[in-house]
Amino acid sequence: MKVISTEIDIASCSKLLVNSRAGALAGFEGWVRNHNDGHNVLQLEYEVYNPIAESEGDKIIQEAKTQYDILDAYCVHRSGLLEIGDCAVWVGVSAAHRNEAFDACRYIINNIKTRLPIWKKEYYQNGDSGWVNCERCAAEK
Amino acid sequence: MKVISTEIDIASCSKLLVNSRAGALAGFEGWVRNHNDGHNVLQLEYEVYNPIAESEGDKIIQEAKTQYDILDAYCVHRSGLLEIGDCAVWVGVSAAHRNEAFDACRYIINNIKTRLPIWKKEYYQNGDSGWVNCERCAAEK
Amino acid sequence: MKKSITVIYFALFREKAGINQEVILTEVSSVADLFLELKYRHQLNEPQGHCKIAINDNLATWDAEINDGDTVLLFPPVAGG
Amino acid sequence: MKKSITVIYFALFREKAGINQEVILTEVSSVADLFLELKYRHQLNEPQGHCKIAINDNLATWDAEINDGDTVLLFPPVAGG
Repeated sequence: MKVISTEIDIASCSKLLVNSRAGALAGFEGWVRNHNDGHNVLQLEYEVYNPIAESEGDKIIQEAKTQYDILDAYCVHRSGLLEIGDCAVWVGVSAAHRNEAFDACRYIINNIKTRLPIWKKEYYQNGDSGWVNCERCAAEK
Repeated sequence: MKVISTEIDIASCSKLLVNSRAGALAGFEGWVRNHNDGHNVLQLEYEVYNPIAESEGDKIIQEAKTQYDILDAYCVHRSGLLEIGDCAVWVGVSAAHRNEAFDACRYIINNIKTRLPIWKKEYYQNGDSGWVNCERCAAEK
Repeated sequence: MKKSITVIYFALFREKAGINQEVILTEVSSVADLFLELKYRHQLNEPQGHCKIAINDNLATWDAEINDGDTVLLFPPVAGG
Repeated sequence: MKKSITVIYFALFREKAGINQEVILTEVSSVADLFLELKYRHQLNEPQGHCKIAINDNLATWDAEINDGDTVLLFPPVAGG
């Protein structure tokens, strides 16, 4: 698990999971949307407390490796100011077979969204801004 | 849906799905493994009947768009000779939310594996070769 | 009246039949019956349920009708992905 | 004896408290009681169940003990991804 303040290079991240025993890579990219709960979003700021975000992220990845028959997994999350369409988070999981890869990838992103000290401030078209609280995350899960 | 005989450029494929309303991209990459059913695999040959593979692939993508609340989906499959670690198939699905993206991505790859006129010939370390039949696919589903 | 059908074989079926394609004369009327005739002709033993047939580049159901001049594609068990 | 605790506020809590961090003297013994005290001090109204606390860079349970000299991180509801 890595928190970075620059663009996520998905091709390079994906290469970290290359393994000749792997038949499947399930990937997830979270993009900044132009709307949320009926508001028009212009940009987004992620505040991250890196030490715990990374240690808790590594713990989630370790849990996924214990619970699912996968080969490897990796996650990168952005911090700082992002524009619409930017990739905010990437999760990749390699496995011999695809079902395990999909299940583990979902487990990781679900837990990344609810357990890591990461806060999202949205800046709206009408000039307002607001911290997105976890209620929506809980409903989405 | 596209069948191609050259390397799949995943970053470019992924860009086709960029959409400012999209918050999630679920992706699947199928890689050539070095083993299958206890055999050591050296390389793999895909024979594809392109006209029906592409039309049936488009039909599967259309079904996914009808059944799941997604924005867009795309699939590329290789034909010809592939080496261990090569990407044989890529599926990408964009959606506002991640659950729909994951479900649709799984639907598409499951159906790509069982409905398209694509045949896989494995070349083994012991000099043998063999067509992989659909029994394993059915079990994997 | 006998129908003239072009049959194209793929993958395992092409190797077993020893040919890419052939033109046959047949009296069968359904895809399922044609499949049986071709299985017997080339000693193919893959069960029908694992195979597919296309007529003139469209996947066909087993009860579809065969017409004179059709091109039939014989697909052994698939393994995409 | 009063304990000296460094409290660091994040995101919404930092904005509501109007400060990044402060050192407080307190008599509470558990994380849950400290959270209550800080909520009252800065008029925070997010329910405990949606928040998290870390002690010295480790996520803590609500019944964990607070010791003199600890650094406590106060996390409002998270929204990663």
